[in-house]
Amino acid sequence: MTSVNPYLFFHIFIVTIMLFVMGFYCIFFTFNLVRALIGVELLIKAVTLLIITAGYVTGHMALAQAIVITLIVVEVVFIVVATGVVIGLHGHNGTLDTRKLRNLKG
Amino acid sequence: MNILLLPILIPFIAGLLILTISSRARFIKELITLFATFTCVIISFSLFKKEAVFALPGIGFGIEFNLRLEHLSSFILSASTAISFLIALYCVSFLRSKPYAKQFYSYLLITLSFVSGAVLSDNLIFMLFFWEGLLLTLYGLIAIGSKDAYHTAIKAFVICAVTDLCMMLGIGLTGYLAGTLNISQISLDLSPLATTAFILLVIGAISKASSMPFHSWVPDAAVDAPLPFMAFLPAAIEKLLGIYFLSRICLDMFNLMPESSLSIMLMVIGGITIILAVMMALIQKDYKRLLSYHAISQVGYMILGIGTALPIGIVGGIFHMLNNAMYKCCLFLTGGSVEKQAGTTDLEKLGGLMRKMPITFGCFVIAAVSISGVPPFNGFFSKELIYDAALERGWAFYLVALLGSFFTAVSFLKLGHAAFLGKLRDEYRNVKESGWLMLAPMAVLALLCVIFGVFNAYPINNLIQPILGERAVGHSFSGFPTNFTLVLFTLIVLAAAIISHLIGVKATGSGVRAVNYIHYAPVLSKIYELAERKFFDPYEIGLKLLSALARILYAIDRLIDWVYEKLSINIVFGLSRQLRYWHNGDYTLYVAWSLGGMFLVIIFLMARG
Amino acid sequence: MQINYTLNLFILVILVAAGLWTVMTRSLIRSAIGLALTSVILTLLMFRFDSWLVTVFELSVCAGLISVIFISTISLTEPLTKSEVLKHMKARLARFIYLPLLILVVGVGLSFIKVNLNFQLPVAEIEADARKVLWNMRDLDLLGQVVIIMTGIFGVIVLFREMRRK
Amino acid sequence: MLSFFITTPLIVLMILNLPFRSLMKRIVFVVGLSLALIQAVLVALAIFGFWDIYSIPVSPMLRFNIGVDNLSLLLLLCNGMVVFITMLVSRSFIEEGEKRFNFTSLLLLSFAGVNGIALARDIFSLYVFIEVVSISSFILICFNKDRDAFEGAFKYIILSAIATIFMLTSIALIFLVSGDMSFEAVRAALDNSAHTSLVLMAIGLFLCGFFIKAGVVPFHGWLADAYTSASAPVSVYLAGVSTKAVGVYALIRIVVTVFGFDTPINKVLLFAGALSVVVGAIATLTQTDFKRMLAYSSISQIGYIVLALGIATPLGIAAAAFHFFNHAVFKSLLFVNAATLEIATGTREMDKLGGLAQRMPVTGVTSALACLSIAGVPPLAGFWSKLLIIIALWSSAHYNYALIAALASLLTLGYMLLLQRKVFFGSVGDHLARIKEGEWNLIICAIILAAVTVGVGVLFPFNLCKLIIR
Repeated sequence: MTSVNPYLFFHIFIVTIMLFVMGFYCIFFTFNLVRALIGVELLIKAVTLLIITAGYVTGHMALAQAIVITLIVVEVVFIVVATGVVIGLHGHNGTLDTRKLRNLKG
Repeated sequence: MNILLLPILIPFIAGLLILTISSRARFIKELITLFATFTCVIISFSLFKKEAVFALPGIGFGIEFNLRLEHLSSFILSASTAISFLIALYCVSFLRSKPYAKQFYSYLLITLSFVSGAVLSDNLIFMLFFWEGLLLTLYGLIAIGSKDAYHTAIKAFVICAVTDLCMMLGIGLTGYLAGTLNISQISLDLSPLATTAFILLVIGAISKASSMPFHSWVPDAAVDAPLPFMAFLPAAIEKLLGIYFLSRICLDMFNLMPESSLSIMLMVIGGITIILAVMMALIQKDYKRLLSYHAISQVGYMILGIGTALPIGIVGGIFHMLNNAMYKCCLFLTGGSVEKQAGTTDLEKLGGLMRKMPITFGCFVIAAVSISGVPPFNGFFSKELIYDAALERGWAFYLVALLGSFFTAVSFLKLGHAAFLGKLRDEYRNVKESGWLMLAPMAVLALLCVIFGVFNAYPINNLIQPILGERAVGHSFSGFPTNFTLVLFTLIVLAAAIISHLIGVKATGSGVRAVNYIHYAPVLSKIYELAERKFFDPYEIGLKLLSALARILYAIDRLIDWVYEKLSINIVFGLSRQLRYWHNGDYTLYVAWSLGGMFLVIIFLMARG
Repeated sequence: MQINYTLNLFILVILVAAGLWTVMTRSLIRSAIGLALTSVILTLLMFRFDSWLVTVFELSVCAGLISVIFISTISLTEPLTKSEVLKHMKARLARFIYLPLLILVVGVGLSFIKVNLNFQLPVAEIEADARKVLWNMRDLDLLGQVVIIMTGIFGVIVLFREMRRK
Repeated sequence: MLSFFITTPLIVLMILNLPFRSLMKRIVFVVGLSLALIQAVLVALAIFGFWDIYSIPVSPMLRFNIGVDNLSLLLLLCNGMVVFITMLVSRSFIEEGEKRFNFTSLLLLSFAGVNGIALARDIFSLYVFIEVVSISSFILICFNKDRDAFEGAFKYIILSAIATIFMLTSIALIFLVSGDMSFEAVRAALDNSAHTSLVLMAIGLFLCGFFIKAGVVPFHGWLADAYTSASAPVSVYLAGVSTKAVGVYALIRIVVTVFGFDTPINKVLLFAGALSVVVGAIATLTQTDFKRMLAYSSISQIGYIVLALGIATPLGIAAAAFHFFNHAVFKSLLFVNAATLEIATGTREMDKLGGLAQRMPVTGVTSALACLSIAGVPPLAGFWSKLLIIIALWSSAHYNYALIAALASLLTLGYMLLLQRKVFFGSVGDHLARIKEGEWNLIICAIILAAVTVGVGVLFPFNLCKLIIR
């Protein structure tokens, strides 16, 4: 705990970027609204990991934890509202297909 | 309350007041308009030839609300208020049954307010503020004319907005170069950058005076807009303002040298405007449209005069501006009189109105001989001054000016013949002379034409010469021209115009069509020779050539229109449709844009960091 | 030290694997469960970084509550039947087959880059209690949390309750 | 005193959620309205120096890490004004009872959130309040539950989530460098760190997050859809203050207070701003939907603000802040007019409208004022801010951008005249023969906002600009 291994941080950084790639790939290539939200969740996980690591590496773990707790609250409310919108869309379209979301354009 | 604020505030408040009054209460509006304009006349005459400065606290960055009255601005202010008053007087009768009277009065007053503001402002930004404000009233004044006037209004608006944009850039550049935005403190030598600023400012100024190539809305407005508007803005006020600013640019803000290429540029613009506009005027068959092309053509003389950068030319240009305001305004008012009484301005239909409307005819004759430059009317003296300066800078300019003068005379002979002489048609048997409210402004203007001609020493020595300050010391411009050769040429040209008119009338038996043949009278030696060498019948071929020329000019005119109206708009709308296509509603595409943008931003930052 | 480091690396690898499974699996329910699994593995990592307070939150809220929300959403929206899933499978596979490859390329490619890691780390301060930090220094965040939770409540009222009435 | 801006709406909301529901449902509209009005008036008085905003002491328990400057005051003023207008407009659109109670409560929460954004002095708190406003905007957009509203909201949610990710990543990277979140600490740390690539990445990510939230091209995909699909009062709110606060204000705040100006940052801002100005203005021209046209015009105007910010001189920042305020006023005014039109004619297709100025004089005149103000015609407010922007660009030697700004303002004039002509001028169609002016609340909104535009324009040289510059 006392000595920080810089390579660990580097590896975590790589893993974060890999998670980013996964999340964005998911948002791009899925045709399902719920899965798009899961992609967003993956992205948030990656960010959480990055913040915690940053706190750990710099020794400001208390602050990092405080931030992550707030972040989790925000995340939950965000997901609740987003799923509400998804369910509403399902009610109107009868499907979760993202390709049906092209009504507004131009 | 400073007295300098009054000419700005009184008409503005009166204009707003009129908008709030019900359109049924006609007399109140007329009373307010007359009262407000008359007060302005009194104020501006009482301020005449005085000097005053007034400053309100500014907002910093060199933008200060400074008003400054000195010789030139007091003189322009008096002229514009006086003309506004006369037009208002005329409108009382002319607009009596028109539905748009309320808006017209209101816009007229607001226009007057903005003009006073623009003339009095000493700070370029505030001048620009008033200048842009004029754009609005211009739009409004044209648009109220008729149902189709909308297109013309848009055209005028677009053309003026584009040139005002140039002026805005010019003002920015000038402020940057001079380090101040106060006109009275700016004095720049013509470095390359300053030249750019100069050209940009000149574009704004000559566009306000509706010189070529910024003129194309004026003839359209002549048909669509209410007639007093034509007499008010394009004929008088805009010339005053545009040439005022042009002389400010050339005399005060920049040190324009007679040898410089900019001077030649201005003279070329002036010459082209004279000749092209007057040629367009020749082929017109409508009273108002013909006058409107002359309104453009006359600007050419002023620009030519000021562009020579010689004291005599500048005096001539400014004097011509003043004279033009009188006779052109008067001419438009006679047109309005004819329109009101006869119900048409089509020259094919008119004729023989001289007996029915003698006073109108008299005013027309005085104004027409003034504009044609017949001695001893005012137009003659200012034109002689310009000829003198033009000849000094090059015979070509002189020739162009003289040619323009010839065509002017010919077209006015045609106009007068077609409208007032000849046979009276049956349907105009009952035409009567207009009421005194309409005649009085005409008569006053016609009288002024004579006075400024016969007693030209007073205006030249007292009004115009002081503007030049040191440059004019030791010169005398008043009195009958000393160079009799030039006068002789002028007289020859006028005589030739009359002869050619008579020939034309004889050939066709009609005043309107007379001019078709007169274009090719032998005085136009170059064209004449060309025609004679190549063809049998100089008249016929010359007719074709010149009408082709006129058609080409017309096409150029339309091309300029087309660039303004169609080309730019089509390009922009095509782009817009393309953008619509790309916003296809797929959110993953939007996500992709965002990610792409993010990568670009980060790569850019990292590369620069 | 070496063991700790290896353990951390191992956790990171399974974190990536869980994320990959979340994205790649063809059933929505499994995808939601995969997300919860990712959360749990993240919790492990947090635990190893001595962030106990967050661990509790992450386990209960992210791994628990959010999974419940997702699963109930999926069941509310009547997911595809098995035959339909099979029908879409091939097209899905064609779209997602490149992901592991991409991840591999990104991971390997990044690990070869020499990143300048000698940024100035602030001196590690004496560890304060996270709760104290939250209450004393981050009080504005707490206020924000209150606002956002109320927003969430109204969101649920607007989006869910009125829907049920309809 | 400052914390009252956030706590008062919360406390009011808690009281409203007590028992006596039927009573509360009746008074909620008036309470919300007066709360917003009080804030607008108080802040306006504070701006003009009638009282000091720090003068009322509060107990230490309520003394958060918040602060205020003129920029914050401007946002507080806009917030009070626009929320007031939105509530008035919502009277015609949201039926009384349960629905209006929920709507007003959400609006009050968002109101508190925007106040939080204005006062926050800490990047993470700023983020939290941005999320508050964004999430309540999502709910408000799909408040009426029609199909398009859900679609617009979903696009907004996804793009907003990506913005959130950008910001949080950036916060994490900054955290790595600074170890603290408050503006001063971050600024000091960034100055010391001498802009390593890590820091530059953090800055870029933060900028991109705000670009998405503000709708700067090419991050703007969601904006038109969300604005168009939301119900009329929500459009007023979104265009007037919500996206302005979460995107534009936060961008100005972060760049001015935290990142500081640096040549690469300025270049990014200038380029993105100019691109938005041009793309937004061009895209408006072929729109047929009234609100969609206004949405694209919003993109263009936001571009002006970003462009002015990128100049990085005090004059540029003042111009950005001034245009920010003006835009809040005239764009809400236009959306109020859109609401009036929608309720009167039942359509937003401009091709089906025409000649409405005769039938709806107040709407016609106020809309013309707003259009002219956007187009920068003197003496309306928009003229001054655009003039300042162009002067600032010119005086800092960004000649090409000054040219673009000037040309685009011509384009703005063009599309605004187009809108005005299609909707308000011309002859009235038969199907519109029985159209009447909107209800009193809509007319009041339009008149208030038009008065502000004209008033600011006429009084500008002597009052507002000095305050902004100060």
